[in-house]
Amino acid sequence: MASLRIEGVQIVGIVNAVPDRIRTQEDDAARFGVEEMQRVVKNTGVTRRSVADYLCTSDLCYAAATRLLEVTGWAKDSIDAVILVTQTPDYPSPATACLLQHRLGLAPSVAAFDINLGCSGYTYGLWVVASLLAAGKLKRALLLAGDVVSRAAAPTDRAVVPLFGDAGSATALECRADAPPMVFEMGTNGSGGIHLHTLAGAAKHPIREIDLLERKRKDGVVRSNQHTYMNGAEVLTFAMVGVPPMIEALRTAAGWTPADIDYYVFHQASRFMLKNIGRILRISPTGKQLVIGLEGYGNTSSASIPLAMNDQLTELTTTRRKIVMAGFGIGWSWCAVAIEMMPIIMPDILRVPDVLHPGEFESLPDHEFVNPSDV
Amino acid sequence: MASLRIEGVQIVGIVNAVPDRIRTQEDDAARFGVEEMQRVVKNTGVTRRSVADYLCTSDLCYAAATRLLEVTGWAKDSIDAVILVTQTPDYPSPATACLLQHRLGLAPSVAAFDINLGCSGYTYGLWVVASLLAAGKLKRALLLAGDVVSRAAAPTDRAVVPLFGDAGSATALECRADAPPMVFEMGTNGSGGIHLHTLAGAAKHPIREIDLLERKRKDGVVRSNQHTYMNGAEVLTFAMVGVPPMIEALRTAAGWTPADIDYYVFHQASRFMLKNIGRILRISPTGKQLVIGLEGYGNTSSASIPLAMNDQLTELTTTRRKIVMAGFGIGWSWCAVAIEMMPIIMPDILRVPDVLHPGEFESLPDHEFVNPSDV
Amino acid sequence: MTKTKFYETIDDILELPIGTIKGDEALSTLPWDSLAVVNYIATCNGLFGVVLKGDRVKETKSIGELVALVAGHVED
Amino acid sequence: MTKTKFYETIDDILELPIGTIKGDEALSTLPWDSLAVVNYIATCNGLFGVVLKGDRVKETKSIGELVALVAGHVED
Repeated sequence: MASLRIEGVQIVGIVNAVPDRIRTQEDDAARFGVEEMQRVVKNTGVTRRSVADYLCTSDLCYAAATRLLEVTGWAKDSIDAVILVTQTPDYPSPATACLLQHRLGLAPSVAAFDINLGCSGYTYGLWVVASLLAAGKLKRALLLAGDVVSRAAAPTDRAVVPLFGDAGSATALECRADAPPMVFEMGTNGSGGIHLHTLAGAAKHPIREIDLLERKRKDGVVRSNQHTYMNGAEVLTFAMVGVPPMIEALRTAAGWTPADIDYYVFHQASRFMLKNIGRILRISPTGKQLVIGLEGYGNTSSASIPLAMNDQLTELTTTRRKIVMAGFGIGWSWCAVAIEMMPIIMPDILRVPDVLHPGEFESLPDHEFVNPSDV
Repeated sequence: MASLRIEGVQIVGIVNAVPDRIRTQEDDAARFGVEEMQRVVKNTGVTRRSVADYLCTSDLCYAAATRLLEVTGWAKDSIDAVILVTQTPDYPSPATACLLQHRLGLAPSVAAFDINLGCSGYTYGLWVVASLLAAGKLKRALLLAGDVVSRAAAPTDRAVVPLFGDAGSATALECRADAPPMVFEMGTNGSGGIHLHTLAGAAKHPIREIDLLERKRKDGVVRSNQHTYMNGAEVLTFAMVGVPPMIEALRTAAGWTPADIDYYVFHQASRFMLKNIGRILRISPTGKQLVIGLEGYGNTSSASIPLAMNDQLTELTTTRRKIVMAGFGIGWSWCAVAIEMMPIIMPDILRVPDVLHPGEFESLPDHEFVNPSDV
Repeated sequence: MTKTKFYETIDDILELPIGTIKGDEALSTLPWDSLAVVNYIATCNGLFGVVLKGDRVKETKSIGELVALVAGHVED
Repeated sequence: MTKTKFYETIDDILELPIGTIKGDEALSTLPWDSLAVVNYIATCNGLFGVVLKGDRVKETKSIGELVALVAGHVED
C-alpha cells in the first residue's frame, strides 16, 4: 500500500514503566573506558539508562497497564483486546500477552496476542490495534509495547550496551466516532534483516552448547549466539536514508504541511541519528519540534516513542497536538503515523523495583529431574 | 467483547505445503512399541505425519505463498500485507514475515509482522488480517500460518511426537464490497499457559547449559528445557469444556442454526478431541459436517484448519459453503469464525522436499570466531 | 434429562453399544480411564452447564456415584 | 542547489561553523569519519533523491570528489 487512514479510534492514555536500576555513563566507563564513553555519549546522547537485571517485558508492561487502568478508570471487563509488541517475550511460547491477560485480571473474553517487532513496533502496534477496534467496532483495547533489550545484549558489546535501556509501555485506545483520523505509512525490507538479529534460539538454529560460548567474533565483539547482533553502520544507513522519504510521504498523505506539525516523535535510536534525520527533513535544530527524550533512558526499542512523549511532552495531557510518530529498525521494518492527538491521560513515568518475579513455569513439578543428581 | 463482525473481506484462495518426509505409525512403533502406537493411533487418529528434519516454517510458507501467487494470478506489487502466524519462527528476531517479504520478492511497501500463536493462530490470523484490510481499505493480504512443531518436540515424548506434523499455509484475502460478513468469537485464559509451553529460550529463562540436558522429568518424559512441554490431559479438558460453548455463542452471533452449517473445521487436535467435541455439540457422527483431516498429517498447529479443508473439502473450489472454523490451544487462546465462503482457489497440497535451506545469518562473517580453535 | 437418556450418553462416552449401561455398574468393570474422566466432565458441562472438578470425578467408583454428581439435572 | 549552499550542508554534516568548507579541502583535514559517510549518503538521498554507494563515498579524498558524486545536482 502507499498509505492508509483509520477513522474513529482515539488514544486516551499512555503509561510508561522503567526499572529503577540506573546505569550511568560513569558505570559504563568502568567497563569501556572514560574516553570511549565520552565519544559514545557524544553520538548517542545517552548519559544514563534504566536497565533490568531481573524484570521482564511482562513485568514492566504489567506495571504500566495496571496504572493505566487506574488513571483511565477503565473497568477490567470493558477491555476487548490486549496486544503486546515485543522482541523480548518472557517465553518462546505461549504468547506473553496471554499470560498478562491472567495477571492483569482481564476477562476471558479478551483477545490477546504478541507481535514480534522491535523499533518499528509501537507504530505498527497502533496500526494493528486501531484496525481491530475500527473494523470490529470494539470498545477498548490496551496496546502494550516493551522490551528488555539490555538483557539480550552481550555485556561487553560497546555498540549495544551503552545505548540500550529497558522499558514497558501501555497505551489505552478507544473507539470514538469523533476521533481525528490516524494516517499510516509503513513497509518492510527483509534484505536488511541480517544486520540486526538474534541468531540462535528458534527453529532455524536451536541452541546447542557451542551457541552459548561467549567468544570474540570477526567484528570484534565478544558474544554468544544467543546475544543480539547489530551492525550499527547498516542500521544508521537504513534509518537515515529510509526515514526522511517515509515522513515526506506521510505528510503528503495526511495533507499536513511541515508547519502544521507540532512534534516529530521518532524511535529514539540515538541522538546522532535523530539530529541528522531532522536535518535532512529540515526540522529546525533550535526549535522543539524534534523530540529527543533518550538522554535518561537510552534506546528502549518498542517503548521508545511513548517513553519520549512521556519524558518530553507533558503538555499532551492538556493540549491538542498534531504529532508524527515513526518507528524504524529491525526487520528492516518501518511504520509512521500522523495523529492529531486529543489531550491524553499520561501520569509520571513509573520506576519499578528491579526484583525477580519467579516464572510460574519454572516451578512446575513436571519439569523436575527424576534423579536430582542428573545435573 | 462478546463477538464481532467484519464486513467486506473475502477469502480468495488457500495453499498448503507439507514436508515430503513421512513418518508412519510403523516408524513410530519402532521407538514407542507396536501396542503403544495402536493405543495412540486409536485416540489421535494419526497414522502418518509429514515432518521436517530440515525445513522451517519460512520454507513451508514460502512454498505455499509462491504457489498461491501463481494460482490467484495476483501481482506481487498488489499485496499490501503479509502476516505470519507461528509459534516456531526461524529466529528469535527479526520477524520471519520480514524475511519472507524479501524472499517472496514482495514490494517494500508491504506491511509485515509475526504473531506468536499456535493452535488458535489461523482463526486469530483471519481476524487480524480481515481487520487490517477492512479498516485500512487495503486491497490484498497474505495470511501465512505454519509451524514445525515436530522440531520442537523431545524425540521420545510419546504424548507429542506421534501426534504432531509440520505444515505451512498461505491464504489470500481481499477486500470485496459484496463479501459475506465474517463473525468472530474469541478469548484468552492465561492461567492455562502453564500446561503447554516452552520453558527456556527467551527473556525469563535464557538458555544455560543445564537447559540443554535431555533428562527424565517427573512427568516421565525425557526432554530438555528447549523442548515443548505439554500436559495432554489439561489440553483435552480445556478444549472439550471450552470449545462447545464458544461454538454455541458463535452460532447465535452469526444467526445460524445448527442446520445452516455445512462444515465445522476445528483445529485438528486429535480424533478423540474432535469426535467428543462434536458429540457434545450434537453434530451427527455419521454425517460429514465435522471435518476430520488429520489422519495423514497429524496435528499441524496453526496450519491445521486450512490443511484439513484442503484435505477433506475440495468442493470448496466450486461451491458456496457456510463454515465454522475454530482454533483453540496454547495460551489458553481460542478464536472461532463463521464464514460463508464463496468458491475459492485451492490447488492440491504441496509436498516440499525436506532439504536444508541454510540460513543466511549463519554465514555472516561477523559471527565467525576470531580464534577458530576457541570452540 | 431422563436417566435412560443419560445412561445412553455414558454409553457414548465409553464407546459402548447404546443400552449397555444399566446404572449399577462399578467403574472398574468398564473402560473408564483418564480420557473418559475428561469426557464426562466436558459432557456434563455441555449438557447442564455444570463445572465438575476433576478430582471429584476421579474419586468415583460407580455409575451411581457419577450420576449423583449431576443430581438435579438427571430425573430420578 | 548552489555550490555555496551545498558547502553549508557539508558544514552541517560535519558540525562545523557555517562557512568553514570552501571546496578545496582534503577530507583528511576534516572530521570525516564513518558517521559522516552515512550522513553524506543520507543527505544526498534526501536532497536530490540520489542513492550513493557507500564504497564510492568511502573512496573519496576531497570535498571536490564528494561534490563530483552529485554533479548535476549542484551548480558549478
